[in-house]
Amino acid sequence: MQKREILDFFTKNRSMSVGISILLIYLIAAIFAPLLSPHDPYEQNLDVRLSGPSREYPFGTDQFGRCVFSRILYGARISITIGIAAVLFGLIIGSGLGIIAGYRGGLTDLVLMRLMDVLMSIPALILALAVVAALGRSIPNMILAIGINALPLFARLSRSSVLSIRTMEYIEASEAIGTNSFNIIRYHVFKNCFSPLLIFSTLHTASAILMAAALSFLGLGVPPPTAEWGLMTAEARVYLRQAPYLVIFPSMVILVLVLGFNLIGDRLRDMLDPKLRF
Amino acid sequence: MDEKPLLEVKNLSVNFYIRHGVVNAVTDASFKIRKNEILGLVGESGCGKSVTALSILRLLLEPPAKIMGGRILYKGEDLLEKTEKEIREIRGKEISMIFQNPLSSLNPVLTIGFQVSEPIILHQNLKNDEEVKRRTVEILRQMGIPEAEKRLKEYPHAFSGGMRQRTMIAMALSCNPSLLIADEPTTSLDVTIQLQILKLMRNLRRDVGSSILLITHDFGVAAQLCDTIAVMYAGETVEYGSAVDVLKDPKHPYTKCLLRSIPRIDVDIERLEPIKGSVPNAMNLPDGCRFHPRCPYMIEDTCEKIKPEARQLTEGRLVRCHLYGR
Amino acid sequence: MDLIEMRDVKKHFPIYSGILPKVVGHIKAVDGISLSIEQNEVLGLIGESGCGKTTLGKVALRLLDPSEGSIFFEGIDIAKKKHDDLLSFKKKTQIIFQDAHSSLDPRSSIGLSVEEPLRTHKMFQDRAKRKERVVELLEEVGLESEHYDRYPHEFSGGQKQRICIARALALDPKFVVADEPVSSLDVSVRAQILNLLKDLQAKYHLSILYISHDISGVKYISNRVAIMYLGKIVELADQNEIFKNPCHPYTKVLLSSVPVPDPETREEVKLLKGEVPSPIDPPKACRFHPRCDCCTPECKEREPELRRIKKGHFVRCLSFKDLG
Amino acid sequence: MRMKKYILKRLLWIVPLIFLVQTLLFLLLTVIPGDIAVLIATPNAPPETIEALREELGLERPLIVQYIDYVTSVFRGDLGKSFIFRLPVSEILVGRLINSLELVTVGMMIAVVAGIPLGVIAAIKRDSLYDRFICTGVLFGISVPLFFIELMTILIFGLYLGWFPVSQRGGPIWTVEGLRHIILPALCLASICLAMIVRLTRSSMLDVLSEDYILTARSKGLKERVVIVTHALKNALIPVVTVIGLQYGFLFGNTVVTEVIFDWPGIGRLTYESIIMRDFPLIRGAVLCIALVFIVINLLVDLIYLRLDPRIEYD
Repeated sequence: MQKREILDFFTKNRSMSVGISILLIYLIAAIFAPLLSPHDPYEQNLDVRLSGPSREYPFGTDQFGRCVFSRILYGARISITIGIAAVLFGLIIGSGLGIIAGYRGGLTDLVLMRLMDVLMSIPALILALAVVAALGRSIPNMILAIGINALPLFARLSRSSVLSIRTMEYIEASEAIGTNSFNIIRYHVFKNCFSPLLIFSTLHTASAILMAAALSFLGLGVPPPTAEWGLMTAEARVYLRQAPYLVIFPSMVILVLVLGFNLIGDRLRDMLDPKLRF
Repeated sequence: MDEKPLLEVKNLSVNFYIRHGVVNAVTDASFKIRKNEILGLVGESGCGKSVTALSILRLLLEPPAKIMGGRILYKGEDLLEKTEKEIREIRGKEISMIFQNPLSSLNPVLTIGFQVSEPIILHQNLKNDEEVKRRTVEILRQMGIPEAEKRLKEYPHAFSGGMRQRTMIAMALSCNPSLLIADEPTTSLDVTIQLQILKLMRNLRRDVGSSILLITHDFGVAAQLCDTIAVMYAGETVEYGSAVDVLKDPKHPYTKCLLRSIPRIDVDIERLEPIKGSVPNAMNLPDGCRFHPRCPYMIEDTCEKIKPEARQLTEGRLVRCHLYGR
Repeated sequence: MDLIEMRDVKKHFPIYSGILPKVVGHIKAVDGISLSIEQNEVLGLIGESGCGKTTLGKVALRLLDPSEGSIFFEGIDIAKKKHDDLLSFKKKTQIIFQDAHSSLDPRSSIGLSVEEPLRTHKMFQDRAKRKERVVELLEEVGLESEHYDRYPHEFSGGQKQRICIARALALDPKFVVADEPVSSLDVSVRAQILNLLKDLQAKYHLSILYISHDISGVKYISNRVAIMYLGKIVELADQNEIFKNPCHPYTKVLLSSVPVPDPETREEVKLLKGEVPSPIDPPKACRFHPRCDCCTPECKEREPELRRIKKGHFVRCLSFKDLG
Repeated sequence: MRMKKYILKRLLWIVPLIFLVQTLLFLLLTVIPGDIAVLIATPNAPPETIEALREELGLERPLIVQYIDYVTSVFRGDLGKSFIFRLPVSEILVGRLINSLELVTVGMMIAVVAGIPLGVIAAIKRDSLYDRFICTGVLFGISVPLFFIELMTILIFGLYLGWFPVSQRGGPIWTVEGLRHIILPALCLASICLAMIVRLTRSSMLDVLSEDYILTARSKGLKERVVIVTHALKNALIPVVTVIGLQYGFLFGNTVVTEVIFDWPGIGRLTYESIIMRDFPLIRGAVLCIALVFIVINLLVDLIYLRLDPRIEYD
């Protein structure tokens, strides 16, 4: 694409550019957290406990006198990692299973999809809680707990795309030529599954981040004193009346990041596949 | 011939404003239908014939559509100037419409009986449910639906294609309209069923005396049913005249070429003569005469620059072409 | 010589039902069809929707596996062969679909689509040579080399069908099934594609099974014509014979139902009574008897054979009396 | 006839489904955690205590025996005994489940009653100011963390304004106290699912409005209100109903957060507490119970779906 075209694209897609800008800001915050943060996120300074936003502490300090702004910057690393990793887990395994089920059909399809039904029959957050209860609190376990919920969704989506692609005549035309299944999947099915999967991945990253925040908020995500937004909110709950900003800042940060993913996902859907509905 | 027309469309023009630009769906459509007449509006897909039909009943969604100009006179009154309430009184009662795809035109979650009785309840002052039901069954039976009474409670998906189109026609005719607009009523049907539907429409004119505006892309269908034919190309009516005149002695190059390019069952043809190129994009229409890039009779320096006006050749015969200039 | 010969081919699709799915019936889409197509011949197959004509076309190319019967291609029965052994058969046969739009992968460039058969059959390993061949094919069907890198959505319906034809020709096939190739096109473009098919057929001596419900189109392009009703061939004859002298009652009604674009020949045509019966449970004996005006008691009892009434003219009807 | 068969088929699938869910829970909450006795005993407990605990819980038996015992006893209605409460799990669950159902159902009702009209309005007035406003609201609704809404609600309506109580259940819902207590948590819970319902109703309605049969309805001369309500809405609601079923599960998950924040004595909070206290039989029981409810709700939704869509193929 030419420079002009890129510029054109962004002026015409305002919500998309807002979303991308949000993501970029968060990425910068996550990558350069050590450079950008004014304080050590774990350094306690009991002299300045629960002090409101000031020049020294832009977002104030928490009950241990830690700099909320610095903690939020560091928190970006965790939330983004968990969100993206959980979706990648669901995307790779789930859509792999879905494509196999959709293309092979028959018994394979039946068994795989019934297993997905089992995962679907437990509400997402409850399943995540159960997984964390079994495995214990840690970042990889959270990724797994959230990723498992994404499995059946990706499997169903990719299966239904495969089924609709399979009925297309270009697949039949390809079979008429004598192309084998492997090449048909490689040349035709993958390419055409791509856009619904891309859209769904973006939108699902938003829910994954929300779920991670909820898990941490319940104290079943990452262990303290990790700087994680959900956990920070949970810890600030007790001081809701005294220091509402302790709740507002980390929550707003989650809200904006999730909003960013949703903006991009919505716009992608409108552009690539307006018939899709999630 | 000088009888006052039932419906007259004069220089109708409709645009669609969509994200990518402006679509000139109809730019200059003119024709008239007399009482008890069947007019065929013939043209290829995208020539604006359906949009014209929808504009008559003001069924276009505005936006994106916008009627840019022209008049649609029904019994001497301009339909375009009527209020929403007034036009609703005309819809279904005075003028009714049937559509191309009889499956998607029937509501899948409502019963046949409900859908057919709706216009009856709305437009006819019947005393009670019993009478409404009687009328519903009667009209369905007239349209050749066997065991109509039993089928009132069925849903459209249980009907075959031909039966669905009969139901649509029954719905359209339930209030004895003066004008029936039929938008490609047989396109999605098999030939044997097409024949049944065409016969139904012919009888309708004979028995009820309705006028019909038949929209089709098939010259065969038009020839078998219509008294008069208007040919449309790229949003304009290019030729208008009696069916015999237009089909036996076409004047406009588009009509001529189109007739030469269709295979026929009644004549042995060694080789078809296709029209070169393809139908122009309605967002980017050629200047001058819209047919000139595909026209074998193009006059240099004239056709690509000057837009031809519709000229009257003989009584009731109009052609929009520079070849028939003064 | 016959290039392809189908002998008593059947294709029944099972219908499942019940809690533990079991077969409760069959859709008898193709129910015992014998048909052969010679080299350099266009066989038109006419039938109304749901009569099984598309299924027959797909079975002939082994896109669907026949339930019964044999299909001889160049003398070899390919009906029971494993899919892996069909590669050389598939190389010599091709299909063109009705909807050119959905038969092109929207995310593959035109060049990539047309070259797919070459890649699959490992011809022209050299990239430049392969591209050369693709461009040659595009030009053959009336497109230009600059279209190579474009995507399907940039083309009109007629052009897309040309691309499909180019793809079908890539491997120099001997037998092509054309399933309603012009039905979804604009009227003014149909003639272009029909002529293109006709020219290419003559140039490459192709055998074509031309499937359509558009009877005039079939008349124009075919050498021989078969009429299909509910999974069976009811009449088969040379093109001029069948249109001049249709013998089966169904053929007669069908052919006279076609509206002629001549307002002066408006005849009152006989209407066909009733509806097409379900292919799950077709009428016993003659399948057409419930709708037939010439139905005799025998027609309800005995299943008619496809019998020869004169050279090259076959009819499946008991009440037809051969006068000639 | 075919409909009955379909319903029967759906009902019969529930049995293996529950069995598979049980298997999953057994793997997750018995096999993976390892030696539960060690996990629940106090950190420095002497080996004899752990051994006794193991004995008491039947953990020394081979896994397969435990598995069979677990699966069969569930089908007898026995969910085991809670470590902490020392009571049969099923006894603890019943009251809690009803409390949660009450909260979730009220939330869902609010979301449906408000969501469908909003979605319809947005669709009818597409691209208008209303539509923009509703769509922006939806975007925020699906992006906001539930605990944030709830904490803010507590802060504003509970702590600053003091209009409503912000913790505990106030008794049955038909009493004034009960209503006052449920209103805030139910509203919060509704808000996240409201966004989804509005969004889906809107898009589904837009699809339906572009269908040919709407044109047919208008061509009959029907009033626009009739076209929308009789002809469009019934079709547009079909996908919405499916999603309401799925959203029930979503709410049942999120009610954990709500119940923790509002101190609501429901099954969500119970699950949470049992996880914190490592009361494995109770966790298993609660999760299974929630799954069961969710399965039943989805079945009901499917049946409603059948009523709505006469085209349905029962396969």
